[in-house]
Amino acid sequence: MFEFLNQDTTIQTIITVGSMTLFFVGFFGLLTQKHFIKIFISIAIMESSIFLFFIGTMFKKSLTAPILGDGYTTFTNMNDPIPHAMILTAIVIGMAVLALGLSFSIEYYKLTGNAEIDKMNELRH
Amino acid sequence: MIGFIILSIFIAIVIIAFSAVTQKKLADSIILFMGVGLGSIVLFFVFQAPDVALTEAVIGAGISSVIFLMALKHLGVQR
Amino acid sequence: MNIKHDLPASTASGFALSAIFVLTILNIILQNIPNVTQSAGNQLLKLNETEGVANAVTTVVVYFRGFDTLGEISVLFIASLGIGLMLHKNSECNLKVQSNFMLKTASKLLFPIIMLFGLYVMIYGHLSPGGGFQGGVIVASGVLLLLISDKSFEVPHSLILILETFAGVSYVLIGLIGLFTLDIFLGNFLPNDISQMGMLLSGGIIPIIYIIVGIKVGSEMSMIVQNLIKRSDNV
Amino acid sequence: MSSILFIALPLLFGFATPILNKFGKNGVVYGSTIMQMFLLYLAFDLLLNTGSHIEIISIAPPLGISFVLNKASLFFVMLFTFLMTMFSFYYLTHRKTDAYKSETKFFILINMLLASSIGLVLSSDIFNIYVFFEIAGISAYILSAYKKTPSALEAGLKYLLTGSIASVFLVFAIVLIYINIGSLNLAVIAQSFETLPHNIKILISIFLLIGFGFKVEIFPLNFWVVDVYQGSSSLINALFSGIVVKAYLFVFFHILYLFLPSGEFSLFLIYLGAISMLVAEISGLRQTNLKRLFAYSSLGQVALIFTAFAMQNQNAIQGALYIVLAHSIAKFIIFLALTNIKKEYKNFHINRLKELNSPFLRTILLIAMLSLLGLPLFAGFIGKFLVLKSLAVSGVLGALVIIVTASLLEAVYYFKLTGFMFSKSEKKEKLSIGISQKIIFSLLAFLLIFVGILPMIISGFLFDGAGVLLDSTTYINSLIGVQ
Repeated sequence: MFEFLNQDTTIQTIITVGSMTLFFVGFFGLLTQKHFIKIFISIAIMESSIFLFFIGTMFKKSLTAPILGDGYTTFTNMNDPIPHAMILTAIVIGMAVLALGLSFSIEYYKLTGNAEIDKMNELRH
Repeated sequence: MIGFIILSIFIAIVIIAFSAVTQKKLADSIILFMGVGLGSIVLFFVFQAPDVALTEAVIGAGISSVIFLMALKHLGVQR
Repeated sequence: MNIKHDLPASTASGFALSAIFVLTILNIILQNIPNVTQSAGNQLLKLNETEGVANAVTTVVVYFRGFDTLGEISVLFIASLGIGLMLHKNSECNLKVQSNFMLKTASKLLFPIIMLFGLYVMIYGHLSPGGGFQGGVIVASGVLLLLISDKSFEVPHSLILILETFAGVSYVLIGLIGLFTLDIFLGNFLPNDISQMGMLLSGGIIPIIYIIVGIKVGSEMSMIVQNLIKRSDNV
Repeated sequence: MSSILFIALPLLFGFATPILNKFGKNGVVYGSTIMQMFLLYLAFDLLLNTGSHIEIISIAPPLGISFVLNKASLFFVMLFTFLMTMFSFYYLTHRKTDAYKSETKFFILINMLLASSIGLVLSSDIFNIYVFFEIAGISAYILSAYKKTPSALEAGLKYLLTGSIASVFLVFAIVLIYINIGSLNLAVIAQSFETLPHNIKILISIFLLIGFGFKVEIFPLNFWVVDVYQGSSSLINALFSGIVVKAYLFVFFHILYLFLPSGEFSLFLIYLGAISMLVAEISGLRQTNLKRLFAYSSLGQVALIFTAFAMQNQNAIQGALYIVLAHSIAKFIIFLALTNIKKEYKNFHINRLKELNSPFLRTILLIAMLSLLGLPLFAGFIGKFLVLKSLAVSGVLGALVIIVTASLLEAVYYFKLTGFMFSKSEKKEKLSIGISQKIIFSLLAFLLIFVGILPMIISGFLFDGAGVLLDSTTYINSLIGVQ
């Protein structure tokens, strides 16, 4: 089914366009949304779009996952492991920053009753 | 087949992400954001990255939605 | 329905601005689809055969790029510290929903199984997909289940303190031992025979470090989850 | 001696705080201070054996992570360890009257900040730089929100939001680099960066500029800085202005010199820095809050350093390193003195300087301000002189005019401040300063005057450092040659 989509260049284009559209959605949310939770969701969407773009671009469908087993005995014809390692690190860091940001906004909301980014006006006076 | 899978999941998560961002109710957008995480898990599996998929499953769709929901509880369900 | 009423001006301009920005990026990337044949990752895959670890991603995460992982657990450590500093603590879980009998019993039954699964993922990280991060977070999700079902449950703070200190200190110490024995920080100073590849005890320091990472991640994530759930409503 | 200790020891002390606390209530405070002094000793020890030193982590450089210690990075390492030691000494005297709650956590954050700033300077792997970028960022966010007042939390949130946007763009740049070049090592990237398609090159440069631009506080992206300075306590501001920004500045220009040795964006960056300086000084003119005022002054000085670095010229970079030294020390003095003033007078309005009744503090503040202004016989002078000279020599007269105008504006408000300090209005009761704090302040002020009078003592070292920083070929060869 849909064999014409299986060429390497077509897959590449789909991944690039798709992940950049996702990036656009996150960026759009970042520019237009006000609530802290929405902002953090937008940032998380932007991050995961970059992760998808990276893993997708480095992926070649003729190669396997970089793990031995199921009959694979040598480290040949495997996908590049460095992107996987980088994204592993980046996902955990992103989650840590997200949790920290949400805890800041929880405390801020409890103290000021404000959860919107354009109403932050404790400073500047 | 693989191209079709990638294309359809991408279309799905873009739509889900867009509605997550523009949704009026915060609870809805958090649940929809979990949907984005779910879609990315499948994509990471298709891209031959099981380690990343497992990480995204436990962190992206698991713990971070718990964190979002707890934050929602404290920030108040408004708007 | 008039669409102009639904779309405020800022939304429309934000849409246009981000669309232009992303379309430019997309255009540039699509015009220059890269074709790298010789990447560092492929060379590392060749090198991986000398380390005797079946999961190449684990070798890269824990050994070849081990310093990133050290930095990453530092990030988790200070993030957890910051969250603990920020949120007021309550002794009781403040979820309004009462947990019923089913949830209580099921979570008591499931908790050991989740723990076991987490430990399995942690210990077999160098042989199969998974490892310290994933295993640690799975353990933390088991703790989360207990926290939700049993309102008086609390993760013993002293235990967490011991675990995270032990994990963090021993990671740096393993690195320093490598520095003093092999003159390379985080050098693999334990025997890593290729013939042992695929066995549980293989790969020298790699599985040990990944278990340490798992302990660290598990304790930090448990603290993050507990702090978020037990935050008191009154300031 | 191994350069990895500069990062491993603070990390170890950060992780091991529960063990340190077993040695007594103040175990972590004294332990960290002793560790920082040891690092300072190590840095001065390394000064004796010249030449660059490469520290391998796990495997050899082109594939693995490595740390490069040369004269340029050694200068920053020495500066950071020195300032951090001074900070800890100051805190030891400060805590008797106004201790931070849960000092253990405070010192963990301080140690992490030190480790990550040094890591940013030393690392030669771009993803490793991203990880240190995040550690430094997160510890700075928590430090700025530490007091948990509404304004501190707002500062922390603003810092965190801008920081996460910056890190998204930095990750994007790193991803594009790896996709197109297939390596994360700075040397390998630098070798093949020229051969990339032109558009991709520009895209990567813009993403790096956005990612680091938030952190190096450059004009369109620095809207958050002043709020963060105002919201967080002035003790922390000393760290932000003295250490964190300097680390980001170094790593940004280090990457720039490696990737674009021919200086394609040089003119653009020079004007960007000059305009940032002008905007910062104009906004600084009408401030009545001392913290905001010094934050704007900090923005201006950082923009001046940015301009000087952007010239890609050895003399200008030497000047930039002089300004880095002078500005860090002067801002340390000012923000630590503000901590004392706050303790006594409870707020930061500009009129508090009129009522300041402490001849010692007034003198020290005067020295710091005159050095920031760049008057002769103070450390700020020689750097500013070198920068203006090389701007004139290289013929960028537009930027020269902008910078001179901005410096005059800066002079206006600094002379206003000095006028306030020495005006004959009624003084409050005497502000007493402990003898140990006096020693710290005098040491810092002495350094400013010493460097101002005898700049040639370090000029050779800084000139070599500037040369090493510019010389991308040697850097690349030294990294790729190691096996």
